Amino acid sequence: MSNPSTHPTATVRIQRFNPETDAKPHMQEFQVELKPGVTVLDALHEIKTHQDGSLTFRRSCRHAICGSCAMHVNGKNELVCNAPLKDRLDRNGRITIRPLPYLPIIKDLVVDRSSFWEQYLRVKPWLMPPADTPEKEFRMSPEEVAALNSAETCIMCGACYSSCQIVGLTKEYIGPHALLKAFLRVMDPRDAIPGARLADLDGADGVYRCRTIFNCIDACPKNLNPTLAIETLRKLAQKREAFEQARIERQKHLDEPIPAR
Amino acid sequence: MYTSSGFISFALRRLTGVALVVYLFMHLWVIGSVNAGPEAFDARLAFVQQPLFKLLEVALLAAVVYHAVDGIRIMVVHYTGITEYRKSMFYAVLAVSTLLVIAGGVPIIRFMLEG
Amino acid sequence: MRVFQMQRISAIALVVFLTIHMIVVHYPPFHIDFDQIIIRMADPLWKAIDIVFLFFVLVHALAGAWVVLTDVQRFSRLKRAFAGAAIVIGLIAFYYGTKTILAFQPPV
Amino acid sequence: MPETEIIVHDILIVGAGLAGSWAAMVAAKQGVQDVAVLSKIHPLRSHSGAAQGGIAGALNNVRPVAGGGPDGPLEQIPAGDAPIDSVDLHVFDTIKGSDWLGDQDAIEIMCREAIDVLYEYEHMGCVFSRTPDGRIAQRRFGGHSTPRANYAADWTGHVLLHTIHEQALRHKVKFYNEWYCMDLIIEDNVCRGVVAMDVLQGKIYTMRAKAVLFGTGGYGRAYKITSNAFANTGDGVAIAYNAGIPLMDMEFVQFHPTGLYKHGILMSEACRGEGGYLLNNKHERFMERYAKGKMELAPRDLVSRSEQQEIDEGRGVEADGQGIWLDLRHLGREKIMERLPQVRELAIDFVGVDPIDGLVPIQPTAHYSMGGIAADADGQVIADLAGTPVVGFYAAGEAACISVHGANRLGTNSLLDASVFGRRAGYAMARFVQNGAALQPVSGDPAQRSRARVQALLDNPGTELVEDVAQDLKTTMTNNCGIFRDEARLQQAMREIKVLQARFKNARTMDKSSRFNTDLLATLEADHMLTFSEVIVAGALARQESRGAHSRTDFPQRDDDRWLVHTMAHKNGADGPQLSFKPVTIDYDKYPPQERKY
Ligand SMILES: Cc1cc2nc3c(=O)[nH]c(=O)nc-3n(C[C@H](O)[C@H](O)[C@H](O)COP(=O)(O)OP(=O)(O)OC[C@H]3O[C@@H](n4cnc5c(N)ncnc54)[C@H](O)[C@@H]3O)c2cc1C
Ligand code: HEM
Ligand code: SF4
Ligand code: F3S
Ligand code: FES
Repeated sequence: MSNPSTHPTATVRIQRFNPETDAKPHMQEFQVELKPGVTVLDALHEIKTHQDGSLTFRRSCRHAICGSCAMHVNGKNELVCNAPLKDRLDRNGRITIRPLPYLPIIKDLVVDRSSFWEQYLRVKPWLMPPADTPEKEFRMSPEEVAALNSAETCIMCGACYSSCQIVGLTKEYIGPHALLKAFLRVMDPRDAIPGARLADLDGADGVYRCRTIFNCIDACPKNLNPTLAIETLRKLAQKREAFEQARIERQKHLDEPIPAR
Repeated sequence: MYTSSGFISFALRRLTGVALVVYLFMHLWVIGSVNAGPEAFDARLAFVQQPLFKLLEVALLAAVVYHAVDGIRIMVVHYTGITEYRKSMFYAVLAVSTLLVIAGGVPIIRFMLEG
Repeated sequence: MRVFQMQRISAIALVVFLTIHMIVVHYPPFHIDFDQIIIRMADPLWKAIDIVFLFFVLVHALAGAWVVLTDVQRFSRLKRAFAGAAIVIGLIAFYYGTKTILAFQPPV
Repeated sequence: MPETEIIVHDILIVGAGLAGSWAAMVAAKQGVQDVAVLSKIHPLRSHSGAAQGGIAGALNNVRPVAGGGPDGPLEQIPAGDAPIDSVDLHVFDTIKGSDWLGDQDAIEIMCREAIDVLYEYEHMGCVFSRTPDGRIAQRRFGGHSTPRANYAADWTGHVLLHTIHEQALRHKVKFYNEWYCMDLIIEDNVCRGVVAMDVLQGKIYTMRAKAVLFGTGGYGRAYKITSNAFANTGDGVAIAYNAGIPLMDMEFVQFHPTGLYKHGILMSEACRGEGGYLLNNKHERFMERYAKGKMELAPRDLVSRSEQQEIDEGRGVEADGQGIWLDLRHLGREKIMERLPQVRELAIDFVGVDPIDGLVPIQPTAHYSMGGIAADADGQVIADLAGTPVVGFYAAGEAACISVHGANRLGTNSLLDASVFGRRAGYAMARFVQNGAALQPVSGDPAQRSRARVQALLDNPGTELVEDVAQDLKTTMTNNCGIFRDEARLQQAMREIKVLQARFKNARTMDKSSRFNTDLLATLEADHMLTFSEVIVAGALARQESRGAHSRTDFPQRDDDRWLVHTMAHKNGADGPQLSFKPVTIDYDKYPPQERKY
């Protein structure tokens, strides 16, 4: 593509690897035009569609809601679809993109998230509602909902998971994403099994495996705070019985209007 | 490798922790020689009082101080749930540790130099 | 109790004991010799303090070592073996260390 | 090429958005042991998760404060007070929104079951926003005469999708994630399974099942400015069409009034629902001229047309005059942060404007496909005008046309559509299987056909880039088959599509490997887009009237005498689509056609 252009160019360094043909990963450089408003994902697309169709990465929604496009950009995990390319360039106009760390590479920027999903399944991500359901909705106060906001917007992108060195050391760790999900369920007044959940999380691969490294917070594109969720779960696990009892009490009133204050 | 202040603090804490375990058992061995009588004890003590060991002692001090101060930081996070100031807290740990190591290290070095 | 809690409680204890230890034993670090140490170490109160200190430091150190090792996936099968080893090492070291502390006799 | 391999399930669902996941979850819950879902992207990446504003349902939790006007404040309806909303009202709004092209029996089912579906979502753990007394919160939405958009802040689709996926897992549905469906096996009007590629290995399998459902989503990617995800390439629609299944009402493509300028990314209709204004370059609230009663809350087709008219008449904003301003400033920081947090971040990330203190440039964006695979209210796909069922083949969600949206969908009705009819299809398939449906034999090796197709694409030494062909398609669809259409432009589009189809035969796939070949997928997707785009244009050419989202400048009036019918398009060999017309189901006593005015 040698169209004369008025736009400056950016150098995109990408880690390439196809395990079927390559012995080990290598870096490759591409040049893209730095048009205004271009995101890092746009740049990858430009390369894929016009320079090297074999460049492989995941994407779908392109506005930070589907969780496909988490990658390791300039040493940090983030979503590339809402990252302005201009802001990610160093002084020499370069950006370095690698796949998410600590996960097996399938091809180029696509990683194998199997362990990530296994851990997600392990915390039983679904709600276990109480035995009898009301005719209409369960009543929840806006405050109870607000307490869940800090977990319900997780898009399962894996940026946190693959930034955590403990995950790098052992795939047995449940991981920040799944613990955050567990937190969502445990905190939900409609969940009938918080005690059993806390007991499950209480093991060595659960809340006690977190070493408070904080990478997960830094990496999260949705500004969530898995560390705090883990700290909270640890404390709740300590007083599991009382918490369970309070939940049973709360569930007696799930079909009643929240009293005005 | 995912480097970040969080990682650095963790790696240092872990490294110093392991170093301290190694030191602890050495220490027990040295002090334990008291069972073997004053001569053996003085001998072992003299062995570990060579200048090289004095320098190592500064390193040991740094390790203990960093590990302890960072350990306190982690526990503060546990018990208060403060996560917003994670970066500044880490820099504070580095600053406090440095000060303590200087305060404690200077006498050791002076002692070493003076013989 | 979880290893995690052992680690934290011993850490808090260590903040106290280690501070005392550093100040009393290593500072000022001049001219440590057998006699000076013996005098202090002979005091029953110090003996007690040192034994408790020894206990916590061993708990903390061995729990820590166990954590470091079991964080590595390859070793996770050996969790129990490591725990057993840590307990045995801990007991031996505690016995050895206590004997040392108790062995200090007042100067005659 | 790999050996023939065959996978067998009782029920096989293609697509894991709301429609597919509901169907799978319900079938499994009904006791069908062997339910499998395949999705070309991980289920949680499905585009349903991108829906922001809400899901419709007359729950009667909220009403406007008396005397507050069309965009005044809302309050919860105190216990004991009379309800303001009803299923009938919801039905009427939907029919009116559809410009009377919606099938009224199906609409009635949807609006009635909305209430059930919403409570079921809630009971399954969906975290809705709440009223002070703990009921599901509701807001206004365009074209709805009461506040009946049930929402979870502005990430409604996200929480619905995660909830339903989790429940599908709970009921032990098997998922084939990152498997790409390439073909549908239909013989003698009986569906026998699909052909699909395991993207990771690049292997192609025949997958047999007693019942198959397509919930493959919409086709907004055929347009240049679109709110749709990369995955919304209308594969299912094209695959079904190629297998001889008729597509219905394909010419109706909805343009959403508030896509971010140049990006097309959606600024939720909730922006207007919460009281946002639209301004032209003279800072006029121009909707006054087009829909005085509803202002910005008029339905989407009307607002988009109004915007386009402002733009065409030179009152657009931004350098090229192609934009309009969305003004949220008067809502205040607090309301924006609480109700529209995601929308705010999108504006900051993509156009660098914080809506709290700046005007957000927007433009109409291709958003929703009203048309799709013709099906009845059980998701049962039909083969012809008489409604003959295609045994064992079901469709739901945006890929289907059960015709609840007619010529124009109301906001929040499509999450509802996908949920209600996904659920109903799940029940229908479970009944079908549990009543003893048998696995039907497959003749020949259908996978071999697909392998040959893939091999041909990989071997093509062509000189064209697939992306260039796809881009040209999007350009022509946008320019010639967009918001305003006319005979000349549509003819032009048809000619260009023919040329593009020929060019595609000379297009090369750059990546030749078998492992995770997304270049190959993009090629197949481009092929699919070229297939159904022709159907859109053919329908638009035939329909000589303006109705809902289909606006012919050469036929500006709605024409009920001739065109109160659904367009059905069958594939007719290489000659392109063959059109026939199916009457609309109308209850002339209850909801007779009226002029549609807001
Ligand atoms: C930005 C945006 C906002 C919206 N907001 C709202 C709103 O507020 N309210 C509302 O009611 N509606 C809204 N909609 C519309 C609504 O989200 C969709 O119509 C609805 O979610 C469609 O659901 P679905 O299950 O049919 O398809 P999707 O959720 O799109 O799922 C399609 C599935 O099919 C799979 N698939 C596709 N092709 C293949 C293939 N070849 N092989 C295998 N799998 C395949 C995909 O992987 C995916 O899992 C919005 C739409 C957009 C674009
Ligand atoms: C005041 C003194 C000390 C404090 C406050 C302290 C605190 C802590 C804390 C909080 C941890 C847990 C860190 C984590 O889970 O990530 C820890 C770990 C550890 N500590 Fe200490 N400690 C102290 C002294 C010591 C000493 C003297 C030793 C060695 C003999 C030691 C060895 C270890 C080891 C090996 C670990 C495990 C390392 C890891 O998990 O990263 N600590 N310490
Ligand atoms: S917590 Fe954040 S980083 Fe982790 S998966 Fe969820 S959205 Fe991604
Ligand atoms: S990075 Fe990992 S160690 Fe804990 S605080 Fe986050 S999960
Ligand atoms: S493409 Fe969906 S999060 Fe980036």
